[in-house]
Amino acid sequence: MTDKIHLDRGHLHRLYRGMLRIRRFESRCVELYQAQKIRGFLHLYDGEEAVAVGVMDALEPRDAVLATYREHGHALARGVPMAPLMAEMLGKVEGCCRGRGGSMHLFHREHRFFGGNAIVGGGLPLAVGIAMADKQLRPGAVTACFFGEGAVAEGAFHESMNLAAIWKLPVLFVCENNLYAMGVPLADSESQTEVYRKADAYRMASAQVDAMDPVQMAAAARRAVEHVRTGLGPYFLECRTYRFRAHSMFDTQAYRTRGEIEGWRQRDPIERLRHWMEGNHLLTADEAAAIDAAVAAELQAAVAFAEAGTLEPVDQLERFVLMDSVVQEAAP
Amino acid sequence: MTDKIHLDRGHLHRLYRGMLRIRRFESRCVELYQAQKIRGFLHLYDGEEAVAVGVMDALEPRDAVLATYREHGHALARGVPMAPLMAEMLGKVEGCCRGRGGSMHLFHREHRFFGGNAIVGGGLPLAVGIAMADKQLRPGAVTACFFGEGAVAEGAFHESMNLAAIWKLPVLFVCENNLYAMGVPLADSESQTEVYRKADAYRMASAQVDAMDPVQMAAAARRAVEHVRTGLGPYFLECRTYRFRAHSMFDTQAYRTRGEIEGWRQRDPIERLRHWMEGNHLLTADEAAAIDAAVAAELQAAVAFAEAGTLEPVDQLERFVLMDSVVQEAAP
Amino acid sequence: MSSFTPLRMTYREACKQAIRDALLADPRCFVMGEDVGKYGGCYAVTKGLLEEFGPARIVDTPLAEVGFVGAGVGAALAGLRPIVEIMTCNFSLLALDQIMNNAATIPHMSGGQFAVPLVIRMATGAGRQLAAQHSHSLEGWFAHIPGLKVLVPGTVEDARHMLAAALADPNPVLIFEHIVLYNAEDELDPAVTTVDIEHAHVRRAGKDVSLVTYGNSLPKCLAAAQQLAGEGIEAEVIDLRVLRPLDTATVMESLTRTHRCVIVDEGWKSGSISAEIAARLAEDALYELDAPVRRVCAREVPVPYAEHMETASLPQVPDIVAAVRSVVKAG
Amino acid sequence: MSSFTPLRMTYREACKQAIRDALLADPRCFVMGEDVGKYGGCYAVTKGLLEEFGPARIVDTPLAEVGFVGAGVGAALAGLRPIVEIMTCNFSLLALDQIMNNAATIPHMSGGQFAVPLVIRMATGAGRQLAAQHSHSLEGWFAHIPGLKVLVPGTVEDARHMLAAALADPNPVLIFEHIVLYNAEDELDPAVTTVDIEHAHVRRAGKDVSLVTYGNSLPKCLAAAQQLAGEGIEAEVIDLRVLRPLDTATVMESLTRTHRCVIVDEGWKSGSISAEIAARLAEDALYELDAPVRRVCAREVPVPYAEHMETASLPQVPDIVAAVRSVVKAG
Ligand SMILES: Cc1ncc(C[n+]2csc(CCOP(=O)(O)OP(=O)(O)O)c2C)c(N)n1
Ligand SMILES: Cc1ncc(C[n+]2csc(CCOP(=O)(O)OP(=O)(O)O)c2C)c(N)n1
Ligand SMILES: [Mg+2]
Ligand SMILES: [Mg+2]
Repeated sequence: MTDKIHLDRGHLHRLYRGMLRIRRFESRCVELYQAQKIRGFLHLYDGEEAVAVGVMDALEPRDAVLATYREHGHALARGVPMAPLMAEMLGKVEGCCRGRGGSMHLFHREHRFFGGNAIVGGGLPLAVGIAMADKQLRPGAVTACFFGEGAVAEGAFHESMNLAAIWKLPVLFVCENNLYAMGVPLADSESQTEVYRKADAYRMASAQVDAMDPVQMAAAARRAVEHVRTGLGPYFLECRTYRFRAHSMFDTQAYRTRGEIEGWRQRDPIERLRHWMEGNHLLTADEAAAIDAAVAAELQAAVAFAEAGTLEPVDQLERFVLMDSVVQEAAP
Repeated sequence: MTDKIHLDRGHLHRLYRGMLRIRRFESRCVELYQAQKIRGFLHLYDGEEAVAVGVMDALEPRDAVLATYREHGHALARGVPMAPLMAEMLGKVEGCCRGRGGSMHLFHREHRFFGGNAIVGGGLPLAVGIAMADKQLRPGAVTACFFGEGAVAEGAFHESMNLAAIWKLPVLFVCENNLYAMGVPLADSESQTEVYRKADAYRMASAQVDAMDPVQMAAAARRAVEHVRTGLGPYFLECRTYRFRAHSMFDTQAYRTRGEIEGWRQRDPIERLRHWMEGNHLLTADEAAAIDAAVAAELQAAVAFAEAGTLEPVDQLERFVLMDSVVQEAAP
Repeated sequence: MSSFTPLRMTYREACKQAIRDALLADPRCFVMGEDVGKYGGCYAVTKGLLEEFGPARIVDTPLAEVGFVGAGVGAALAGLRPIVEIMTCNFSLLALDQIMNNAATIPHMSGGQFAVPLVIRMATGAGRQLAAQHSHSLEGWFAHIPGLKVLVPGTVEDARHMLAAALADPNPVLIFEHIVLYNAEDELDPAVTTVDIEHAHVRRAGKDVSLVTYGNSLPKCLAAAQQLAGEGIEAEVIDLRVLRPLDTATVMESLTRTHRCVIVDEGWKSGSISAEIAARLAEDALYELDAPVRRVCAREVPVPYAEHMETASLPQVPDIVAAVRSVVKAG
Repeated sequence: MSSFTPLRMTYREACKQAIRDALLADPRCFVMGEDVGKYGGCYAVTKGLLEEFGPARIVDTPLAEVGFVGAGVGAALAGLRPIVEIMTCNFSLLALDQIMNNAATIPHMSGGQFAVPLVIRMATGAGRQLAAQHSHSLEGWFAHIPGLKVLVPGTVEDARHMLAAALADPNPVLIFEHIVLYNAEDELDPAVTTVDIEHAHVRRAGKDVSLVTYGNSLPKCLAAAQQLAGEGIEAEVIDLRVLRPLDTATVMESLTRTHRCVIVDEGWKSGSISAEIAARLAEDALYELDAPVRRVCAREVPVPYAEHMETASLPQVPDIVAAVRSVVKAG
């Protein structure tokens, strides 16, 4: 792995812990789904953790983030506390969206986390507008917008890329290229499969990175954020990654082979980083155990908080359909 | 002018007559608009005639054509008779759409002219579908789809280009780059102002041509149609042209200078071709006069036909909202 | 030509058999949409069809709703018989321009030169905790658009046979399949091989109140009617089946016997199809009404994720029962 | 802060003055849309504003409706006060996903964490022979969507003052300006500096029938009322002004005096806002009605280009007069 020079021991541990938190959070979500405590769609980030962790690592509190329906990892990496996230998954009023949004709609104002979005490509135009506002109200702030490679075929992608480019807006477009859009392989949806080259059509700076390598990923994210923050205009970062599990809980995965999946699992970003740190004496067994324990404790507390949560009173159903004012007190 | 070798005297005369028919038809439309016999929006093709004439020159009857709200020229060049076109402009039932479509919605089934379309970019997805059908039902047929450079910013453009590319459909995308979308100059709407290069994002063949030169234009169109017809997939042809008059009848043209317009008028494709043919002894004064007279006669007859036309009975208002069958007798 | 039909099947299987028959019957017919092929359909409706018919007849599209829906319109204009699947009606908003400005408009605007024999299937409705962006019920809203036909199969039989009628129609036809109904199972009468797409059907006869509904609210209304029967109230349950053109004659006829009407609709109340029906009663059947019309619709909120809130936002059997009681008491 | 207001002005000028005031009053406010700048606005509403406020406040966009409307939503989420212009509502179909799935949904779905203080202006309506794709009246259709407010200024005064109220509102507000009204001229009362966006207004008092309308049908209804007065029929003309949330109280109150109602609406009849109003009467005012409700709406056709056909497709004064006569005779 190159670029490791940039990353000291503590930093590497943070990346490792960040990915582990997501992995553990989501495997617990699967159990809770099987127990029917989580319902609806559940899209796992399993295998892609390095993307969100690497990008958030390069962001500051003043920055804005938009994600997709596969956004547990983005919310966690961005710093949204695990407890209200888990409560949201369980549909409790203590959840970050009062239990109204669920897995696909995690929002958090304090962290400028402008939500998951269940409409593919639906977040991109929002990113353009948030960047317009930030350029005026929060100079230097970056808007990071995550989306899958499948979204690249949508008109909303094209229009948003063009607007960001002609207006030189501080938007970081992060394409999570996991090679499939549900069951559609990249080659079936794009003739230009080097997705980062799509940026040329807008004369936008772009790069491609192996997102199964957390250190490479973090380094590429830093360069990208730096470009945007210094006013050089928008940037398109293609992150080559892979989804280890089904698209959602209703997917038989007829469109790909076990062998393909196994091959990618060999490149698991979490395992890979741990082995590499161990091999380079950057992570001791005690440190690994400590991180493990900390994550387990955090998760246990989050689940306990969520399980103990309450249901929003039904008489609140129409609350917030229309807002009384722009500055709302945060959800309880 | 290069490529003239391809074009014999008769061919050159056809191109010249084709452009002249459009120019004369439209200047008469302006008079009829001022006389309030034509109403609604009226978008003139004045200056851009070489594009439609050049492309149609390369097409065959089996091919399909889609255009925009600026499509008088396309309809005429495609062979739609002038009389029912003029009747349509006047809202008469003898019009090609029974007077229901008007200037922006000229359709003609026999000529596979799938209409003007008043939604910018609205015709592009249709072109993709027509090409899908033709690939199966009319092998070798080409679908030519015209649109302005402003349409390139629309999501529908992006989605249609991508679909045509991945499915290798016989679509010829003809971009009429007249440098303005209403009052928005190209540089304000695209960071990549070499529009033909947008095709690279779809790995689609493309070219740019000076459409103020009718011979160059016709030659480029031939190469493009040939590419598509021989099954090499879709093709994107950027035609650099200019609109001599206002966008529509309600445009003060504050966005461009008289000088700029005058400069472009010097390159009038019709004048240019005539002078060049005269200079090269390819058009005699008598021939020019004959063409002139023929066009004038055709126009006069068309206007007479339209003026003598009748109004669709009001009790027919709901006819064709729902069709009784797919194969309809052509409109009277 | 019709394929083997098991007597008992799910609504999902009925949708699939209908598509299969269509592909076998007409070479111009093909299926196009997101994940209809390799994935087998988001709701597994097209599972196995790619293997049977190949990629030329079962076309997986990229995520490009305005593009492939418009392509469906174009293919229909040029002689094919596309069955376009919009995975769910929530995404149809991205394709609305092609549906309203082209599919619904070109036949009339061209003076009848071109027809658009296109079928668009989409999943609709709430009830599976998919939250606000995945729980719309837009069928009644689409029914506002002249030039379209809008079908809402509420039974396995209609799911099985409406598609053929839609494909035989020279106009763009939208079919809304309710996500909660896909697993519904029913016996099919082998004698029934076609259904019309003009008329509402009385699914249960009754003399005290006309209960007008469609789609996934139909089973709820039948359950309510059953419960009401226990109280001696006989509700006549009318399944609209087609939201455009709307068959009000059947509703009016029922009203001449019941003189009371409750309309149940999963769409947001204001501007829902229930509004149009109630309006027609106020225009054309005012003197038939012995009690105010009642509408039981979705609450006017984005549908929340939490189960109890989602349930509260949708019409439920107790709401229907209460509405019926109120009109039967009244007048 | 308010700019100089000539006493007499056109609806177009009123719209412009309102925008100008907003830009002067709030640095967070800006205008974004197609040809709002260099071109001066398709209907000349924003003419001169680019010169006065510069390209940072008057933003010309490329043709990208889903993009710049979504950008407006994002800018509102992040603290600005965008006035997005969709040139005409005919193009709003391309932006519907952003309007319904984001603007109208995020505040509720996020549990009230985010508001979307966005104003979207669009031209609406027919009457200028622009044919089927440029003659939609979609305001009543948009009024179906929870989370939005829908305004339909039918007077120069509302055109002049509704925008300020819309910008002060923390919710996404759609303003539909009728293309035929832009040239309408009227005196403005300098004493009136604000208007509410909650209530319908009685524009003409009358005792015999409630004539409920909005937008460009308002002048038609007033003309009809004048003519009817000559026949001794006093029509009360109610301008709805706001289609969502709908102020039915004002309509009901009028009905308690007139007991008759005719609704006039340029939208396609089925599923139009007139349906919702008639439905509410059938639900909540049945016993007030001494005659069937009548609706005078657009015919359910794509609007044709030819003048006589366009005229026939839209509500006209004689249609309104006839409808009123029929209900006054009836019952
Ligand atoms: C506009 C729209 N169309 C279709 C869908 C259904 N859908 C949800 S996720 C998905 C695949 C998206 O693939 P990609 O963008 O690559 O993201 P990934 O799921 O691979 O992370 C589809 C088709 C949707 N949610 N929104
Ligand atoms: C979707 C849509 N948005 C906006 C408009 C209004 N409009 C009509 S023509 C036009 C400019 C189009 O420019 P271009 O594509 O370059 O074609 P040109 O008029 O220059 O031939 C605009 C904005 C429209 N008709 N459709
Ligand atoms: Mg993907
Ligand atoms: Mg142009």
